[in-house]
Amino acid sequence: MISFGMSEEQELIRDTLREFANEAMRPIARDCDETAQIPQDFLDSIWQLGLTNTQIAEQYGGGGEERSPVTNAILLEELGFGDVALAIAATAPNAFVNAIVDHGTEEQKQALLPLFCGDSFQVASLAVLEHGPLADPAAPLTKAEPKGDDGFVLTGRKSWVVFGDRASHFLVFARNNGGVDAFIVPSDAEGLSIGEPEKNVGLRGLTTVSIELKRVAVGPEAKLGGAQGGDVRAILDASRAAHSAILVGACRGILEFCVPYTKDRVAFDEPIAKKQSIAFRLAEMHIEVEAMRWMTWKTASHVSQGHEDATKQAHLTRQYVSEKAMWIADNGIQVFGGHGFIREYPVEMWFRNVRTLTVLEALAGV
Amino acid sequence: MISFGMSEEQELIRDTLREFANEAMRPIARDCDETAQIPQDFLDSIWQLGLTNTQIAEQYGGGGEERSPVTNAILLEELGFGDVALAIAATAPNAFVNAIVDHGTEEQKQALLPLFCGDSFQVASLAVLEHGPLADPAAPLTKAEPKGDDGFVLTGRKSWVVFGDRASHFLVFARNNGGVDAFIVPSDAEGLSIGEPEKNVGLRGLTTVSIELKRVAVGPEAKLGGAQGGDVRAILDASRAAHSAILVGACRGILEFCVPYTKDRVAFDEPIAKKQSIAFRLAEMHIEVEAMRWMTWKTASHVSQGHEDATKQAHLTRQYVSEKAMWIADNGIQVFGGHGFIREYPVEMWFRNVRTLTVLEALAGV
Amino acid sequence: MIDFTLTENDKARLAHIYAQGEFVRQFAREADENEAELPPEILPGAEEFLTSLSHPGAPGPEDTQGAAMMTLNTIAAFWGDYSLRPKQPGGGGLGNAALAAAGSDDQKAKWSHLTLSMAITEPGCGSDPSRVETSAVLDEETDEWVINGEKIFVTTGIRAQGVVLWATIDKSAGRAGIKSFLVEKSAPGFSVPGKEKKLGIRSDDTAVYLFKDCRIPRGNLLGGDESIPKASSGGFRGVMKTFNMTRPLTAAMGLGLAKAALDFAREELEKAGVIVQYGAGTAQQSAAAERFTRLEALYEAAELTTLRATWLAGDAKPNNMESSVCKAHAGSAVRAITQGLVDLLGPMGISREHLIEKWMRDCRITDIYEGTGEIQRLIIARGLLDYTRADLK
Amino acid sequence: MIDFTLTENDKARLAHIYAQGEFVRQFAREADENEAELPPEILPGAEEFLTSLSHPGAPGPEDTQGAAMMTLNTIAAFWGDYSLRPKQPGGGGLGNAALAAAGSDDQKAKWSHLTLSMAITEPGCGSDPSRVETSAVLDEETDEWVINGEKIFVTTGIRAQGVVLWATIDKSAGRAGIKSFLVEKSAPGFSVPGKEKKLGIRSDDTAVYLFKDCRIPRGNLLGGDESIPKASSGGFRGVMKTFNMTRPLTAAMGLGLAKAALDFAREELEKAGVIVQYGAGTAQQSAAAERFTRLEALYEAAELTTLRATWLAGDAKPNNMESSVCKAHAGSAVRAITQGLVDLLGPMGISREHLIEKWMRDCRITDIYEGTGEIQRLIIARGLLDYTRADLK
Repeated sequence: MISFGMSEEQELIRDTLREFANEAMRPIARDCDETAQIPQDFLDSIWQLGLTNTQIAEQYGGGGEERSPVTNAILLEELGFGDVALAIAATAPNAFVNAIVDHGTEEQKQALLPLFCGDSFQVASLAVLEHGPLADPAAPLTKAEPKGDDGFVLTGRKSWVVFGDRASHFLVFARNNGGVDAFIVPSDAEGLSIGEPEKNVGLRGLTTVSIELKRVAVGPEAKLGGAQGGDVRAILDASRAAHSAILVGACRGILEFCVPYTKDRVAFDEPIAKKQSIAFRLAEMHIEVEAMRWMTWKTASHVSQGHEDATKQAHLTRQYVSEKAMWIADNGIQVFGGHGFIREYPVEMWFRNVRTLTVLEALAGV
Repeated sequence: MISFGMSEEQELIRDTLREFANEAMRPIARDCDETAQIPQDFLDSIWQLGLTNTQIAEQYGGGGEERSPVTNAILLEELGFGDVALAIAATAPNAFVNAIVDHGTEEQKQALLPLFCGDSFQVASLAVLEHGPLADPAAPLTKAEPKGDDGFVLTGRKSWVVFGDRASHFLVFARNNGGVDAFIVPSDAEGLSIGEPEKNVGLRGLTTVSIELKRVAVGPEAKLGGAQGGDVRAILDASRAAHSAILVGACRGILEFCVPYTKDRVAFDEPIAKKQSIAFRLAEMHIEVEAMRWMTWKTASHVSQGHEDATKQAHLTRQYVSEKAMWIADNGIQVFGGHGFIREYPVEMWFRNVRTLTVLEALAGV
Repeated sequence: MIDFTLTENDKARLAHIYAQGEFVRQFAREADENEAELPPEILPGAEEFLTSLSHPGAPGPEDTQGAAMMTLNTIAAFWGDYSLRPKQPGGGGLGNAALAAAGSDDQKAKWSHLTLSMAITEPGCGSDPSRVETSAVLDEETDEWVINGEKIFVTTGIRAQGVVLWATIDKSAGRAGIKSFLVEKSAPGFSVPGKEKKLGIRSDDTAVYLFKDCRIPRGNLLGGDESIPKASSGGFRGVMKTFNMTRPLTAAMGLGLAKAALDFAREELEKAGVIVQYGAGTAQQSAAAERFTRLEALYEAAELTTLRATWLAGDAKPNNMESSVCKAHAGSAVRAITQGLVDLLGPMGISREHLIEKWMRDCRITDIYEGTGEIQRLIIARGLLDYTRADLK
Repeated sequence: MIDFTLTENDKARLAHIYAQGEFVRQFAREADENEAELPPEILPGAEEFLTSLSHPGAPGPEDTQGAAMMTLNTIAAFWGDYSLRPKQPGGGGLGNAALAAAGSDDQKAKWSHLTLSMAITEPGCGSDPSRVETSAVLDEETDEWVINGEKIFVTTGIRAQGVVLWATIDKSAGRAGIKSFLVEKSAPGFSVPGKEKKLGIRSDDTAVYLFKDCRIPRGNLLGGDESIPKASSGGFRGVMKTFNMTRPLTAAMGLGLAKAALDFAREELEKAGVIVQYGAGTAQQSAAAERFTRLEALYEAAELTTLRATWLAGDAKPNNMESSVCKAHAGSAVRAITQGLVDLLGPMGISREHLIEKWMRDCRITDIYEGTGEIQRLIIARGLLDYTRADLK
């Protein structure tokens, strides 16, 4: 049944996070960008909101609230509205936790989920992306050599690992027998080395690192989902929905910031908002923010239902949302003219953040 | 030396053809479209202009004037401004003649060129295109079986053969030993059958047909360029320059037709030209007509010089010009609103013609 | 609950319409070439066929509801062909949507079995309805409205049995004076002097209407409200709100054609060995596949904005912005999709051997009628900026 | 004769600049991260290098001439890096182009060895120069202009030795009252209180200029014409015509960066096994190759419109429309090219390990300074429609 009807709970969550975004994220976003760090205070405060632990089942120590990817998409839109780098930082543990919840064996759940039910910010990271032109997260160069009962030996290099400097575990995507599997690797595994923080054009506040795996041996139980493996495609699909949701929020933020500026800014004797080239661009931004949101909701819904078209939907949504989000961010600068180019205004930062997130995958999940 | 300087002769040719376009083409274009035919009078009058015969060398009976592809591009822009279907009809013999001049053996020139030096309209046609999705003119399915000294046997089906119903010869592109060659085939060759006129969305006045080759035997002398073959890539490159030039003219025509309309048409108390959404669109059309023209000139110039980048330039130009021409034709309709959709105004016809020409190749040459 | 899955019943009902659409397609080329509507009676078995089309089974409580389902039905019907539209006996015209949105219960009961066209545009006014010159003057003696004026671009104007007409009852009141009236074809002084030749939807007649001292009963004013509010937009808003349903349905019509083009292109690409690798990166994708998925994504997005607008209407929520959003979005999308697919397929795309060139022509009207894309963007921008019509035009 | 081939001498001169550009690139990242200009003297061998850069050999009569060659030189220099620009000793600033276009011979002789910035924008005026508030009042007693006002977004504003400044000599005259003046940094009352932090061209300083009773000699009015024409645009046109050379060169700067990005991406794609098949149909092309060629074609088109505008200038033909055409075209093109390539390359594109993300940031200014893309389109539309500034704004 086609329905866009939010539940009361979803509306409540949206409102709560919207307030949080305005009060706890917007004010610190520029500082995080310039100083290339996120205050521990912020991570603590987001942890108090319980985005991670409340949705882990009670038997593993969590809140046991039902986790709906659609609800998470609604929530991520608000966080993305606050700040993209902070949104990813805030929900970084979820990408890992969700993968375990959805695809882990009972043993993996028991071993890992309780780590995320404590009182303080705890993170483990997806290690999916790699360097090199046209790098495809679904076709990693990192490889896993099966060693029978001894498990696997992992070799390769992963980049853009969020909070890789403080993660307890990594979920490493690697080629295995022609397919792709994900492996749970503790950060202190022998042969695993963690690089210096990477420098990216956007999301400068967010720490990402490269990790190098030199013949890292893991047991057979390290493979996500056990013998039959986890559905790595589904993890990537979920990540696409999550990134899209964050981008919807970021773009809504850009539009909302443009509106009052264009009404105030005068050129040729009238507010620039009265010029169709500006007014129509705002209309176009609004049209696309709406379209992006419904694409994202549909993808999240399909992912959550394991719909046969989930991968297709995630593919189309990622393609569409990336293109439109970048169009909006780029035009945000143009609407502001010279002010769009200087760091006194946030639009240039949003441009960098959007461009960065649109080319990365698997930093966040729903 | 980079130069955009037209010679006096080029300016004269441009002015002459511009007048011809306004006086002999514009007035009959809609009628040709509705009745699906081009009057013989028109073909006769264009023949009198000598577009074909003047540039054939004197030794073959022609005018012996130097043929510059850049000059031809200038000329085709004006004809395209007049009407796309008529422009192709007018220069249809040239595509064939140019191929013989540029790539034919001495024997081929002696045998064929004199045919085009008479007093009345004479046509032979390129047979390049084929039906089927993603059909690629450079990779035809029609094949030539080499039979040693006996020549070749041609088998296949060609479509969109301009004036195929009255052509004396066809230049048939066919696979030959992994490569592609062009073969001169008389229209009365055994095994060659000519189909009914095709129905296309645009260029409705222009007769195109399919021809079927059922084991058509031709001698070794039928192969363009003799033993070493002709450069079929160069023929396609030249065709891309020619089509682009016609499209530049068509698009300039659309823009020039929009300008007075937008100044006359009133909505919300002022001419729609004063609305930035319209005014900026006209500006964009002008920008693109300019860009398309210089791309076309550069390609024609490179093709004429046998420049190493000629194929690349032709590829980029075709891609660019197709996209922008279609954008302009589509927006021509939008600027006219409801009037753009009815056949009382020419913009809907221009839309169909432009869309048709942008997906076809090798109807014209420079 | 937010959900985007069709129930089995939804699917069955839609499959029914798609099957009928496929049946109708065999007549599509002929109708286009002849520029004439196919009378329903020439369709073999049309009687049963049309009835079942109009009543594809009732939805259960778990099924997709009313307005959103109407969007999907419309897409399915137009996927068949544009020429299917006027084949529906009674209803199905744009005027019917206006009647449904703005008519009184009595009026609905009286006229909804008729096919009603909608007449807004005049020779001197395109997308600016405030320039309407057609007048309606009340003759108190006979209790009749006397209508004078000319309307152009009246879709389904020949076949329609009546029209929802925009006319001003007080030109000095500007937009507030504009009202809509229901005029049956039989009304004295109503003539149809001409029919437009068009780029597309050639099987659908587009008429010119002339009203010369045309008299209709007083009760034919839609909604029955004869007052002219002082605020400049009050009365007009009543007229405009009929657009909140016609806009999404117009969008849906275009989307049906675009979907037909996508399905055709997908099949042809597969014949050429092009298979879309969903989920794969750029390195694994062919140029043709990537171009196709871009257009497919555009379709998905436009369909969702349209569903959103109608879902709100079905939920009795305001959808003024949303109906303009979906109309603007679908209007651009169907242009890009059909023109892009013709380009992608290459030469075969422009041949009248296939229907895709026709779908490209047909759906070009989507961004023009029922308010151009430019008008929709004006409406959206005003909403965003909290500007009046005078502030931004 | 129409020709698009570089002579051997053209190629040699350009190769020289490209080689120097390649050398400069090693400092590009550092200059970006430190947001400071690299003083020329820190470059090893900079003395000789810079001299040779300024004089890359004289063109022969068969070679590409003056202004068109300047475009290619600029593209080559910026292909190296944006931070190369202010490294040229003397000249090279936007004000220098203004001096060349509008200065008297005496003025050119006196000042062209200085690096001159150009100051137009004020806090209250962006792309609308008629709102200039900075005033110049003639003190007849001392024969000096007295200047008061504030300018922002002054490119190369810190390093420049002087500025070409826009100020009004009669506010009541509107645009006709606006004149340009040459002010050296040493002028009393001229201060540089701040420097902007920016998205890109971070190695290039962008300053705030303050003028408080700043006095300059009467002869510093550019072109020397103190009259205010009655027609509203005469005097202003003199100021505006300096744009007819600065606009194409600004376009060329952006194109140099875009070309660098294209060359980098082509190499990286080849590493990933993506080879562009020029001449091949869609079926033979990979998605990555097609995306690349689209951006490459866009570059080609923008380079040609820019060459066209400067070729006209070099031929002493009017190029007002053409300089707006190339600025508008290149402004959009470089956005699309660099952002599209970053997208195409994937994750590596956003890493500061490579320069492509910097080129994307740097060239984002192209569509903003020296008149935004919107202003250029206004100018073009006015030209097409034969509208005045009052008719279309």
